[in-house]
Amino acid sequence: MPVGPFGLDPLLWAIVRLLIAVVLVVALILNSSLLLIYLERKIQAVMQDRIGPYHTGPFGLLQTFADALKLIAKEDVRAGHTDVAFFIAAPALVFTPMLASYVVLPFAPPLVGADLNIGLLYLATLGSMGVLGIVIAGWASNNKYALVGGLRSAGQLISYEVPGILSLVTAVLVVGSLSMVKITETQTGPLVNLFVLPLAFATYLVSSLAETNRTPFDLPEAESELVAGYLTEYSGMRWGTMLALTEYGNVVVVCSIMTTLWLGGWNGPGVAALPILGVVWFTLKVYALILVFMWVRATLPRLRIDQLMSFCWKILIPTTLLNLAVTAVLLIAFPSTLVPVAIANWILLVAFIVLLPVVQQRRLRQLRKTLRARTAAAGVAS
Amino acid sequence: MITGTPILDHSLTLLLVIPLVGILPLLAFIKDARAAKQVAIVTTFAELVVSLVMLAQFRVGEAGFQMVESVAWLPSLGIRYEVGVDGISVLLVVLTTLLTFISVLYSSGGAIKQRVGEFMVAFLLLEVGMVGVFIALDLFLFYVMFELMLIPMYLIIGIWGGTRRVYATLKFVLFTLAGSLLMLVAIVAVYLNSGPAGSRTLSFPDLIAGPTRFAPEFQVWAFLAFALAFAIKLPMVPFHTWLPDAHVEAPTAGSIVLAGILLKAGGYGLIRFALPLFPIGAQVWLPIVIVLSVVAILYGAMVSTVQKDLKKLIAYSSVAHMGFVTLGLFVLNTQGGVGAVLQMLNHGVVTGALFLFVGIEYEKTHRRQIADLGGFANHWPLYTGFFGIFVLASLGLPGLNGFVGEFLVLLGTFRYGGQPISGLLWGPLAAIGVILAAIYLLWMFQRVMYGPVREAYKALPDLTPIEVACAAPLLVLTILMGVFPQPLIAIIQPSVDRMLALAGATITVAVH
Amino acid sequence: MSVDVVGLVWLVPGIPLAAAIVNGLFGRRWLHRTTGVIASVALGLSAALGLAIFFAVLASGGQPRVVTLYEWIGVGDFRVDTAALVDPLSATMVAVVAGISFLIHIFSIGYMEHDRGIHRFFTWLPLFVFFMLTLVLADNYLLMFVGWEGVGLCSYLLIGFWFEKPAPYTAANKAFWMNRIGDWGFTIGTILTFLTFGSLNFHEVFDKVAGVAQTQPLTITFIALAFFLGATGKSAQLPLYSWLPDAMEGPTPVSALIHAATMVTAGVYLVARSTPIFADAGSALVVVGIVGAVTALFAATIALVQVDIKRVLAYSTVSQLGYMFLACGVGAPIAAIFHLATHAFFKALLFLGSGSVIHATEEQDMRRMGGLRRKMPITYWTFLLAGGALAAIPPLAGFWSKDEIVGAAFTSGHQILWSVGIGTGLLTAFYTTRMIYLTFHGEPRDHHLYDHAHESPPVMTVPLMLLAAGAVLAGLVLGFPPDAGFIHRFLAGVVSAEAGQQPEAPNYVLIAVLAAVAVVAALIGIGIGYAMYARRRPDPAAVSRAAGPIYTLLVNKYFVDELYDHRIIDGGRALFGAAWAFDAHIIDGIVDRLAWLTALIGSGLRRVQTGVVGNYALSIAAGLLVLIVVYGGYATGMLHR
Amino acid sequence: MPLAAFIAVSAALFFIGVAGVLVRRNAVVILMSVELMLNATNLAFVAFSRRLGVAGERGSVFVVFIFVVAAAEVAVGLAIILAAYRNRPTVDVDQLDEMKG
Amino acid sequence: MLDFLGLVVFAIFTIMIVGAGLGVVLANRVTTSALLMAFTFLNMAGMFVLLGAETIAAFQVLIYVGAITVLILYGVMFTPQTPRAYGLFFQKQTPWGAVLAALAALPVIVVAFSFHDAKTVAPPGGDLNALAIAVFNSFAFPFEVASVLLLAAMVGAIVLVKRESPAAPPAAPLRRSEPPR
Repeated sequence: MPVGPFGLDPLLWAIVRLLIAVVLVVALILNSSLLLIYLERKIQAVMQDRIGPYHTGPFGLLQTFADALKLIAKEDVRAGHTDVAFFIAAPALVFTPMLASYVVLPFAPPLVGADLNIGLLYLATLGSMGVLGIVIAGWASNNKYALVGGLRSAGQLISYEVPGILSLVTAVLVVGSLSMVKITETQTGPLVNLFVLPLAFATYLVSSLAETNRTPFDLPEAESELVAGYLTEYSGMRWGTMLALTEYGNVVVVCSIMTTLWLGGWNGPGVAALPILGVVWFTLKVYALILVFMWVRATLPRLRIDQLMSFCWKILIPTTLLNLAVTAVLLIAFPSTLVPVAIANWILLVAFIVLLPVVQQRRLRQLRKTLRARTAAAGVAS
Repeated sequence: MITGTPILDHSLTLLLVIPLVGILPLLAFIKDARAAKQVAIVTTFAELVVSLVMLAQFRVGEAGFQMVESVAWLPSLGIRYEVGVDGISVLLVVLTTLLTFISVLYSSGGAIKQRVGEFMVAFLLLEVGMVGVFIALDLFLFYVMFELMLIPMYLIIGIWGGTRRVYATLKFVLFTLAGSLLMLVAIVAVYLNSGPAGSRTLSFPDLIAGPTRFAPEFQVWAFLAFALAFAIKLPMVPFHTWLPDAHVEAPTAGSIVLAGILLKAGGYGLIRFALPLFPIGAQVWLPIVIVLSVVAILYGAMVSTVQKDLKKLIAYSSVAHMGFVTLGLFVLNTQGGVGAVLQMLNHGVVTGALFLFVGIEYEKTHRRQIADLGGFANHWPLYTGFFGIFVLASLGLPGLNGFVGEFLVLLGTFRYGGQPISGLLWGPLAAIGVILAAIYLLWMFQRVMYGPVREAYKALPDLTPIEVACAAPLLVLTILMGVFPQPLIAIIQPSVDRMLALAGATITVAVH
Repeated sequence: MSVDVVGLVWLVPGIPLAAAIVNGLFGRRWLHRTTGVIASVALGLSAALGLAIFFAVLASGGQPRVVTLYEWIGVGDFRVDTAALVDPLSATMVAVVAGISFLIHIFSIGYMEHDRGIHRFFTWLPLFVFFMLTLVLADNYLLMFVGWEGVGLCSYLLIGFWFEKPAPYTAANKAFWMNRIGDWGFTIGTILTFLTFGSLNFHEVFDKVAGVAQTQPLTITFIALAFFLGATGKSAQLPLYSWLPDAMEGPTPVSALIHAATMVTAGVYLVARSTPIFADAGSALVVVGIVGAVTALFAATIALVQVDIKRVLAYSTVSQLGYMFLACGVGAPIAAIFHLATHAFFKALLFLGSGSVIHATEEQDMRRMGGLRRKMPITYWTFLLAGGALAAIPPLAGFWSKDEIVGAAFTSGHQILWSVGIGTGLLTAFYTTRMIYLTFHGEPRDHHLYDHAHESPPVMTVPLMLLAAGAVLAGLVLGFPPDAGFIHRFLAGVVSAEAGQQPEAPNYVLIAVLAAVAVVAALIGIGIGYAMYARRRPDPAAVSRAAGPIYTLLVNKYFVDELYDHRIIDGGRALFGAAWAFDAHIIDGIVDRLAWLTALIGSGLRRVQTGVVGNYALSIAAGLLVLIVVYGGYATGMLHR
Repeated sequence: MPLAAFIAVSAALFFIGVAGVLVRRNAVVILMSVELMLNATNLAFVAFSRRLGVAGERGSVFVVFIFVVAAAEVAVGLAIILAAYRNRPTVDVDQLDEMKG
Repeated sequence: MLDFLGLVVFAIFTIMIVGAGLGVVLANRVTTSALLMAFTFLNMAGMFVLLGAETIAAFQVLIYVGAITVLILYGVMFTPQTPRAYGLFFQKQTPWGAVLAALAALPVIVVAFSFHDAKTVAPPGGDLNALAIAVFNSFAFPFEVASVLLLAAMVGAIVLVKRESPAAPPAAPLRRSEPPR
């Protein structure tokens, strides 16, 4: 049993560690979410040629804190006939998996919560637990829109989990281990995985956008006919945690997974000398990716639920399967070098980008033809 | 018989193949009745010719199996496709092909009107089954053919039968099936006991080659199973109730074949498989079977006297005749055995003919109850002549074929010095059967043939040429087998001696 | 003789068979009338050949010769050939049968002229002769049996010739069934002979009889009795006689041929042929004698009161056959054969005479006849001669043969049988005279009948005359010096009772005395008959009333027919009905019960399928529990014994 | 922790599942109870596989396959329940008894 | 110290599992029992971790909690579950069921407790590698069969639940001007 520092009794030391962890969580993780909200609104504004929040605090920095305080102070309103236990439990069920995934993220060589040798699998599992909360939220709020919204977003999350995990698997094939620390250690040189598996990176990017309910797929929040999806009945801090904290927390987790796998995690010049420097590189890479997320949010229109689902099942999953198959075959064919894998991946990426619109066009034409035929037939019949 | 190089090499397999080949065009012409009839007649005629050629090249006087063809069928189980004929089965095969040809000829003469194509297919399939039963030497093949016989018969009675056909055909199938399942169990038991794991076999020649391979108490039970299956098929008394129903409801052709051949499968099975394979079993069950056969002879005759339906009467008469067969087989001496086999052949020809004539009469008058019939002799002289001769043959008039078989069986029974009471009791009892036969047959003949002319039947025509063509061969056979039985006896006797010797009988050498 | 006549013996039965086949096949469409001629010609040839063979055998001194055609049945040690035995006995029988059949064929051409089924008649009659000749010529019992049953078949066919009316075919059936019962005895006899002697040929069997008699006397008696049962069936002796009177339903020539001359004598021929067996059979011989005597007396009594002319003759035949068996019984087979021959002639004549009367008057009932003497002189005179022979008037044939039988009965120590013989002779004489007076003498009782009665055409009267000659001369020719006549010497070798002993010198004085007694009895009989029917002094009606119960008994033929019809036939039908009921209800019942049982079980099981998923889960859980308990038990050793 | 404890827990959960299947009327709850039973077996498998040191995690492999089977079973089970529900407006197992014999 | 902690954690998990299990069975609202089932699965994952089988625990969560519970919740939502509507929510055969379950449970638990020879401490190192090797080498074929099974189940479920699209397309939405059909 490890003896605590300064000769503390192990039991006591365990409690102390627990406290430190709580402080860290509240301080860092929650604040980062608030920071991100602020950053999001700023970048959104800049892209839309406006200023964004600047009244509260220098450059509007305290705006999100103000919002947070407002939400906490709000009255705890609950609609009648809602399933009380579930209504309250839902936000917790959505929030805790996000929180639990931070333990595995490799910020810096010494700065890792717990180096699980199934780290990546752990993250994927927590990703899938969130769905439960959403469904229960939808169900408990005793509101038709909430229920349908909840079921739809659950469907979306589960569907996009499949291509996400498949692309992770492709990456793991190349990397060889599930433990986050080992993954980062294998990418010391400038040749990070991004250049080896660009297609996997792209598909994972798309599915993580969906996973975190970001713009092209942020169906629940702003759906015109679903009011606010499963969040309709929620207000106050419950709404806050459900939407703000969880969503942005997840964004950070997803981006850190992408950085660890594709961008080399904490590796950067000078880390070898001073390991603690890794945190800087890691956060820089994560925030780069977050900018991309926000950029996407500002530009892309929202997808309809059937377009979203058909895109996932009819295009994304086949591509990731193809990618996985090709990588696996090539890895076995040329066990020593990664070059052929890289070449194949690039070719596939180009093909994917070029062919995507062509395939969609043909599908649409097909759809219109059948619809026209059916209406004509119906016309004749009636 | 023509000796020397066989004219037709694989004649037995050919016998099985021809009907199957015949079925193919039938399937093509299934809708066109006339074509179906022609194909069926040609096929059955070809089958008859081949069987006659086979008979021609059969070396008389040899006891062993001839023209044996043996090919491994399921080598892993030691089951072989083994066919061969000996003195007993060669004549039965010819009888089968002849009766089938006659039945098909008669049915195509207008007896069967609806669904002729299917009928002919069923019949050809039936022929395969029947011929197969008589030439199979492998127990498994025998069982397959034994069952194959059942299905077409079920269809023939079930579809083209009379009013209560479903009941009758179901009863027929259930009875025979129960029996044959018992036999299947016995066959498996035989297979398992036929030797150490390596040399297990079901082929009959091997089984009877060496000393008996089966333990005494096994033989008792195996014999019971086999004998039960054949007893039901043969209808021995307690299991005979299916026969009258099956006959009454079966179409004419069906009745001819059912009485002519299917019953023989039972008798044949007894002498071919039950007796030689399980001698000790035979000894144990001998008294019961003899008592049952004598009961069958008397009981069959007694019951048929009071029958009201013509076909039922003849059905019960075949129960009595088959009683003679079992009696002859189980007295275990040459005269009895040869008499039994002869009786099987005679019964096949005579009862087949009787059913043919009842059928002819039924096609014309559509009535089978004896009370409704009468006075045919006045306006049907030819019919009366033929029918009269067959009735006389059936009641065992010396000079016709019935008598030879029955007399030899009686002789064998008298000679039997068995356990319960010596043959001197069973012989006279069985001979009484001959009297009863005369009573019920002549009484039927009198009520049907004699008496005043009936207006209803006055205008009906006598035998048509096709009917005469069907009846003529049977008539010639009946007289020939009565007056010149010796050629047949010469063929049958050596094989019967061999089988009975296996079954532990004492064979008296011919004293010249 | 240049041509080996005996070798052609198979032609004797062969020719009638050929005629039968020709008439059978072509009779209906083309031949019609000519079938009669074909049949008669064939019979003529056969008769001629028969006589030639008779004389050839006579010439060769009675040497038996076997002519074999082919081996009929040969199974293991059982060998039977189709072979003809030509020896004095069979030669005489052939001559008698062929001769009389020929005459009857000619007679029936005339008799059956107007009948529609004449071709059928002339198919079956020669067929009958074929079977009879085979029976007589057979060299072994089995071939004899073929003839035996064949003859029974033809009698069935011919009795039932007019099958429109019910009486003929019921009589035919009755005849065949009775014969069949007899044949049952014959079959058992044949098989027993084979089993004891190892062969069926006559000479082989008879050689071994002496040897076997010592070792197994009982079997010999059994065999003899079995054969005798067969004989009674065929020759209408006491227990199985009632079919013969009913057989009169058939056409008269048939009655004449089959039921007088030939078939009925087959039984006698059988007993005569197997005398060696009967001789050593001890008690069996006495049985034959007694049955013969009783039948003779019994039939004669019934004949007294019969009104139908053919019935009288039928009963007289039964009685005469009784005489023949009596002869065999007392150890005088030659006398039996002698009486058989003479009886064949005069009985055939009597029947044909009655036939020509019936042909003329279309009437069989004697009470409506009378005074036909003037209308039918030839028939009258021939009938009178035959009647005389029957009544055993000295010069005529009947006297010699019957007297010999009666004498033999007396000499062999059977005094009671002798007295019965004499009594029957008296009764025979009485009913013969009664018959003659009722039909031919006195005033015609039915004028219509009397007016159009006419003498039969020559084709019928010529055979009558020939037979009349036979009736007169046969007695003298064959057996004049009693016990030492032609026939005795001829048959001595083959048929002698004591094989090998020399017949001791005939004691002529005793014979003369016995003959005298017999003649006196006959004269008394005739006297009574003449008195009752010619003079009407004791009027027959009055006598019958006086006799009272005896008369009714006799008229109803001792109620034997009723006994047979009601007791046996109905009993049989009830028994068979019960058997059928047993079959239909008990055995079928069991099968149907079985089916009902399975249905019952089925419906019981059906209830288990409740449809509720829960119940199924419960049953699975129960199974699991059992599994756990069992496995647990064994795993932890608790359940081990 | 001794192996017996794990097995006891697994047995307890299994028989709770069995009780659930036998007792509850609602088809979905029955389905859940079946899931519980499957899970109980998983525990037992893993416990044996890990603690008895069977070569190559044989027990756990079975658990993987049980996951597959469980997933398939729930999918099809629910499909059947929904189809039954569409046919008759009840999910109560006692009332769904058209398949009576 | 650690095993004491382990014991505590094990006790917690056991109580959670058995309690939630009973809850699933006895809860009168189907949704509660669904949730409790999810909770049991989570605790079961915990048990697996205690046993050192992290991969299995991860799979357990991924499959049971992530997919199966959601599926069951879908099922719950589509079917009516107003407990008050049909009174007793136990089956007719409840007493038998309960008795049977108890009877069966007793011997098994007794036997379960008799296992006392196994190691008390989980072997070191995760089970990922051993498990992966086992599944993809010696059990490759069953793995393929399992995949076919899943495919079949998926297709089967879809076919069972798929409603035939109505022959005629759904009636066009009412325009304001049209009267209600």
